[in-house]
Amino acid sequence: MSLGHFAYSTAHLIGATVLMMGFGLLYQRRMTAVINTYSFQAMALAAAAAWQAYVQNAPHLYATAAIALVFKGMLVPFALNWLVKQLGIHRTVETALGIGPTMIVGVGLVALSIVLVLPVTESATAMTRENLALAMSVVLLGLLMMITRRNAVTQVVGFMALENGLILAAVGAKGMPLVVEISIAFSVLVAMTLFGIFFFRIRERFDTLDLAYLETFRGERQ
Amino acid sequence: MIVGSALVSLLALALSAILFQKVRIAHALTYAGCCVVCLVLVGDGLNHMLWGAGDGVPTLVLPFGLPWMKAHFRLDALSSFFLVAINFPAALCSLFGIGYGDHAPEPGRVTPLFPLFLFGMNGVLIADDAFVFLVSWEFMSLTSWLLVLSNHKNAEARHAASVYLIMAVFGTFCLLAAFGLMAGSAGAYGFAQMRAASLPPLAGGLVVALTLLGAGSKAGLVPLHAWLPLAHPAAPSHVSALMSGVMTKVAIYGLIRILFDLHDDVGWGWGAVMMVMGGISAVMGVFYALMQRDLKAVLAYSTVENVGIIVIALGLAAAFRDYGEAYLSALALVAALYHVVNHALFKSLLFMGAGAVQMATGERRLDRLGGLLNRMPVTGLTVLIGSAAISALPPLNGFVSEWLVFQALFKGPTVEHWAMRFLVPVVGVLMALAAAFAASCFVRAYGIAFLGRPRSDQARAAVEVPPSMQVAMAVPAFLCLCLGVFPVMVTGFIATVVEPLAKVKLPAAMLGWPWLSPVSATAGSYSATLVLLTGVALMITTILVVHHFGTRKVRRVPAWDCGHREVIANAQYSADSFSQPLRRVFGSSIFQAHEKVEMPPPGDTSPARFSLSMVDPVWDILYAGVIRTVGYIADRLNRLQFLTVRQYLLMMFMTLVLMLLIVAARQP
Amino acid sequence: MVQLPPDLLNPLMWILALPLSGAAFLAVVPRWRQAAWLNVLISLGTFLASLALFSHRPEPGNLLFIDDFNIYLVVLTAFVGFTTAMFSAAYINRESKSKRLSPKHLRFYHAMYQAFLFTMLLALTANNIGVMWVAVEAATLTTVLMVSLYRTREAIEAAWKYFILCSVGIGLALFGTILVYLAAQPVMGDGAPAMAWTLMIKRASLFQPELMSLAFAFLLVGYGTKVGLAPLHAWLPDAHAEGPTPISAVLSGLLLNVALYAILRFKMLMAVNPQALQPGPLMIGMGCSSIFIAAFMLYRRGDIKRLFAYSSVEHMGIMTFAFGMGGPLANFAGLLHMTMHSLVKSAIFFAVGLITQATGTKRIADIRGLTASQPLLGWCFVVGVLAIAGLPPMGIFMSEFLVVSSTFERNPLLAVPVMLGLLVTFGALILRMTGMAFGEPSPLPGLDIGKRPSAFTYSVGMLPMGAHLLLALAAGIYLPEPLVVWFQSVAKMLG
Amino acid sequence: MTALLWGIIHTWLVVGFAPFITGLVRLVKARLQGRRGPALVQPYRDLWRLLQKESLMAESASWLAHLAPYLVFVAVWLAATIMPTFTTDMILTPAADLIALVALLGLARFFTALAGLDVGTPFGGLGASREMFIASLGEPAMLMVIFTLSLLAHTTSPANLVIFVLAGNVGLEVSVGLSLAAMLMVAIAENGRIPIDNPATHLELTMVHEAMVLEYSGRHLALMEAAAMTRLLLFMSIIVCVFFPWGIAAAEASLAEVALGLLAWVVKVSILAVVLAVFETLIAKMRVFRIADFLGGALLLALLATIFLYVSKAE
Repeated sequence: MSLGHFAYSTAHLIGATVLMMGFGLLYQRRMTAVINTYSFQAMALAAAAAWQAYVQNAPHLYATAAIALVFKGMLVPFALNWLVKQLGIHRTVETALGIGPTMIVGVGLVALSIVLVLPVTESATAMTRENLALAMSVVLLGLLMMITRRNAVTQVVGFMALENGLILAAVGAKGMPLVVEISIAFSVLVAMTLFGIFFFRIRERFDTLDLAYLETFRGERQ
Repeated sequence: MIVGSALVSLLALALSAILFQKVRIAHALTYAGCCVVCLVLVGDGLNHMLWGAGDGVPTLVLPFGLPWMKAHFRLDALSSFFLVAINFPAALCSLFGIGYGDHAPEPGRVTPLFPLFLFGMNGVLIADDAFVFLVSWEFMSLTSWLLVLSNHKNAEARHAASVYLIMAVFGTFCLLAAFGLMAGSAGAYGFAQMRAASLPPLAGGLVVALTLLGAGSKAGLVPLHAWLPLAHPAAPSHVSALMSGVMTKVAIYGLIRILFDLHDDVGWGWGAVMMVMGGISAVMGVFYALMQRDLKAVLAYSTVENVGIIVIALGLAAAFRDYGEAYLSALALVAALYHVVNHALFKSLLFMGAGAVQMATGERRLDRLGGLLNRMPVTGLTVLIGSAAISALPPLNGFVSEWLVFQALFKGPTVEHWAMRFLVPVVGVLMALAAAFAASCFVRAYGIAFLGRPRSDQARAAVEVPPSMQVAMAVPAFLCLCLGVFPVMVTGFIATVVEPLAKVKLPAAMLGWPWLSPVSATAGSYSATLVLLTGVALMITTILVVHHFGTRKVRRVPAWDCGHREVIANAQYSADSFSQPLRRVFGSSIFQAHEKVEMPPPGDTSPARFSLSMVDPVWDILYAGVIRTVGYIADRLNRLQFLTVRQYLLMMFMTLVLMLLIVAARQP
Repeated sequence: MVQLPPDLLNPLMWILALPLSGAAFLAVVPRWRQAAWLNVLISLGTFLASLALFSHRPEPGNLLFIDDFNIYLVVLTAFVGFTTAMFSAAYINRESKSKRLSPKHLRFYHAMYQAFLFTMLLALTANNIGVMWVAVEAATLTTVLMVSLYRTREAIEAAWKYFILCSVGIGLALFGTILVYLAAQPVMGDGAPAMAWTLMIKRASLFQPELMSLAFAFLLVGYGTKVGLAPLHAWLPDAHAEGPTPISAVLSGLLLNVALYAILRFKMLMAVNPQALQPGPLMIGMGCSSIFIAAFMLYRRGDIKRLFAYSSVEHMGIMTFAFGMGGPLANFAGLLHMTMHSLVKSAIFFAVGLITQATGTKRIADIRGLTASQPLLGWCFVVGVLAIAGLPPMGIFMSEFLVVSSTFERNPLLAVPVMLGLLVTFGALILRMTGMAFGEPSPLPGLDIGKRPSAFTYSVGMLPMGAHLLLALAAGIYLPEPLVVWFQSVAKMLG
Repeated sequence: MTALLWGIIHTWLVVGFAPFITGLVRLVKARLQGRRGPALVQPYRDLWRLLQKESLMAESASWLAHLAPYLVFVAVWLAATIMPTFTTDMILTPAADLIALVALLGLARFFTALAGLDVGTPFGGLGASREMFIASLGEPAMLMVIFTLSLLAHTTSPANLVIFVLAGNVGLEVSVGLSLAAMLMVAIAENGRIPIDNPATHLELTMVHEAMVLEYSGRHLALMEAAAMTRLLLFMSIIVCVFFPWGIAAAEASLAEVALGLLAWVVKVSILAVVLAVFETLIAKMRVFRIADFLGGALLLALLATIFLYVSKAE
């Protein structure tokens, strides 16, 4: 039926946008750009959620969409920008792995997730399947970002991108309960992360509170 | 069942000892209790061995241990034999402990564990399934470990204890693996099922190898012996006596139980391996003993030697059985068991003697002793008998068992395989060397410690130990003589034990009155009784003749010593100087024995210093190697402790990707 | 959300309500002394309520349920929670003397303790895999807050590491959960039924095998991080080492079990699905790597709490290995090991807490001769370590015997790495323990801070340890018949 | 009945005849060295004189020092009674075999060494240490010889061994030759003859056996000397009876045969004594640490003997 097809292509389109944003995050070199890309991704996610709410006519997904739009799309980026100012974090992104290689690995991850999801044809609606492939790619890309970016804020962004992937998968899953609770739970996590960064004054590294301290720590240097 | 109740009472004793450890008399009472319980066990064992054959083999099942398996106990001829062989020395050690217990560094750490140790050992003997066996085995190690730790303030003792426990657990794991293989895929851990089961050759070989590793490490076979000379001397002497004289026998029991009862198709090749291991253990053990300066260390190393001799006999038995020589195999087993009894007797006797010396002088170093025979007559006499017995001198018991082993060994070439035929003489040489070394080792130990002039004030001030301890030493000394003079009494009993294992009936004439002629009527015989009687007759004649024709006057004079009288006691031959020739000849190559004499420059009045260094090749190669390896890996892995969160995330990511790849790989 | 069964007689309701309300209540109790004792009382109540489950087992609702498997974990959790609360009362008493914790912190601590118990019990009793996930995540958050209690740089560092690693892990676990839902949804239809475990297990054989395999990969990594399987274990040693000791005890004794429980629930779903990936080999692999890495890590530890944290990693590895082997015997062994490890390891942490308070240090090198300076404590410590090292007659020997023997039944070669790992671990533990428990005693500065503990506090501190060790000893000698039957039925469930 | 008779005669014979052999060796050596030398009966005179003298005992000596000479002498004597000399039909031969014989000699050595250590003088210790050192190589060599013979004759009992050899079952075998050589070397070492030890030395540091009995005098010394003489005779008769058993009377032999056997034994032993004397005059004493090589060689020869036995058995 036409709506089904249309619904599918639209959902696919939005999901693809989210994925593109994920790549964008890996690609950006400047902090502000990273944060903006993230907010775009969040908004795309909101759109996806809303669309799914409409298609599955599951009203509670609108709540998810709202959370994504308001909290992730606006508050968090704002908070991040504020943090960057407050803590005087470098404006450029520190990479542990160069932009190019990171992109290549990312493509590999996307390929992997597609390979993994492809055989899931029988009885699963194609919609779920494509959605799943996209979501898994986003998750893996987020994790990749956490690993390859040194800067605290970029790593938080990576974590949140990962979470976006999760929500994407969740909203895509037809009639899945608890999606709202889950997105709320995650928002709490994110809030705690930001709070922690601010409270513990994590400037450059996610790794440790104080680089020089790392060696002497852990009571193991007898 | 008497045994059960006896064991329970041991537990009760331990508990009371823990509760009342402040009360001084409690210690003595505990030991007395242990002594009684052990004697009861001896009685029960004898009863089962002599008259128990009629009313079948008593078994017992208790609802302990693994729920669906329960705990099985069984008291067959072998068990009851070892019950006797182990609990009798144990009773003596307990008796000794009554007087000696308080002289342990911290009696509170010894007395409660003593009965528990006995409990563990007896548990091994009556176990009838793998779980009970291993639990008791481990319990035995555990308690003896704590006993070794009883003087924990001393760093060597701590080191010894750790090495000991780790080796013990290694052994247990090997045994566990052996049982696991025997139980097979059915998971049949009862001994009965194991007897029934038959294994594929590979698994069978593994079982033998693992058993040798497991029980061998407990018995102290070279190269698994390293812990033994550290741990045995570190414990209080009556415990050392238990560990050396008794616990090693429990290990031998495990060996026999597994290789001759549960899994009784051991290839002659494995028998040969056992013979070689035994031979090497015998020679190396006694050679180490010959080099020791600590009285108890000498005894501990000589335990390695005697275990070696026992294992030689067992190996022979296995090889003979594999070649269908059931009768010779039985003979070798008899020899082994006889030596088990003998060693249990004289080794505990000697350790008790060492304990008495330590109590009287507070010294264990040979070079600080001397002249004790005049000051401690009873100890001196009993230890002399013990030393003569362990040196395999007629008419004492040590000789009988070694004679039997030799007789069995000389029949070795009946195993018609060139390897065996060339092996037997080599093992023969090793064993002969061991016997000869043992003699000089104990001449050295006894001569330096008990004869000559005192080398220290403590030795000069030594006094005889209390009567209870004297009795505890006198009884085994007397038995060493009896078992040497009337071996036929014992061999008969042992035959009844061996026959079910070797599945052959031993003709009574071979091991019977008046003389042992085990192989055949003409192939050599020994009648200790006749020899002794003749000897006595000759002795009487000699005395009569000499005293009739000669004078009986004796005058006490200062030692002549070729004219120049030596007043300094330390000018006597010391332990090191006694062993110097053998050390020069054998030690320099194997043990890198290195003597250094530092002469002071002319005009300097400081004394010349003699220093001696020796290394234990086994330790250097095997143990140090293992320690290095573990340390290396630990250092490499230890970096994981000091990574950054990002790197940890990376590890996580890698794991995830790996998993996903696996999933992807197994997709159509 | 959680609509509880109506009747107030349902013990399940009490089990969850008591700690939840307790958390809220303790958050406002001003005086920490009362708070400590209230904490004990509430935990006791929870424990009694959990005992009531035996007599009256509620019907599985669509959010909560009790079956053979989780009932004994619930009881175990409640019990250890109770004993730990007792110990913590004594421990906190001493800590406050040494002025390390302000009353504000203590109030927070007690509230969090109950909240933590609540989340764990919820995770155990949740019938909905989503709810289970939420509970585990909440458990993470509460423990993070408790680990950072001391506000030292080490504590914050450890908490931070714990927080980040486990959040990511949790995220992956959620993805796995979603995948499971997707696999189930075509069969079970939309909505809650497709997440209700009791319903899923009935028809799990029809689920999409590919999605299930994919899901299990994510779940194993995700929840495995919380179980502390190497190489995902990085957070565990520091979290154990830097938090207050009672928290280390419940972390090792309970939280790890809960995470493993989650994995097992999904393994059961996998097991009934023939086409799906066999979870066994993956778990065996993770188990072996944990055993090995932990075994060698033990040798270079200088911090007593990290030492035993790594030993926890090793033991979780053994359990994972056992459950990976599968089969009634191995599963039995795994369950027994779970129980024994919870009891013994928490007992050891109790001992460690008292030791560190007495000696005033966590450095192994500075602790000597405990059996001489503090006989009772020292000997309990020795017994505990011997038990955890797997010596009889304690229960862990039995479970390890079963693990190894079951491996021999399946595949003797697999037994080699396990036994090797066990031996290496044993060596490390014995060497460290000999150094700490024996030899010339070291001075006990810790006892001079404030006055020595009153006899009452002392016994309250010692009692839980003694109880745990006695239970382990009893289990090692004699397992009561009903317990066995029960374990066996669970083992059958686990397939 | 005859067995008992021969046994008793034999028992006294070995003791009574031993000093004569020693005297013979001394005399021949003296003659070879161009001295007149003592009379053949000199050893008897010495023993008698020593018996008459009172015994001096060091203050530091224990009762062991008193006991040792008797034990040592009796042990050696007992060993000597076990080894059949002129007839195999003796009451005691089944009572013990060659292994027991070696062990009895070991007993004697054990107590000699202890006696050497008892007084607590450096020389005693030196003697004991070296004696045990020599024995620890000599004894295994002797056991290996016995092993070879027992493999050959399937018995370790001397009488049966002699019977077996007399029956001519043993051809001219390499292994027998090798074991004979080994046996000779062991005999030299065990009796403290040149080149191992010099019974006539008076330079303390070169002594082994003499150093141990240094403190003895009077009847104790007499017993020790008698023991040494008996041991020499014992080893000689082992050699002659096992390797050259011709003339030894079998069981229920006639009186004449026994007398012949007796004569044959005396002659053989005397010849061996002369050979020994010649050998000793020809050779020089070796350093203590060379002894290891000497006896190691003996051990090796004995081992080779067994191996050759298999080789010859093989084809």
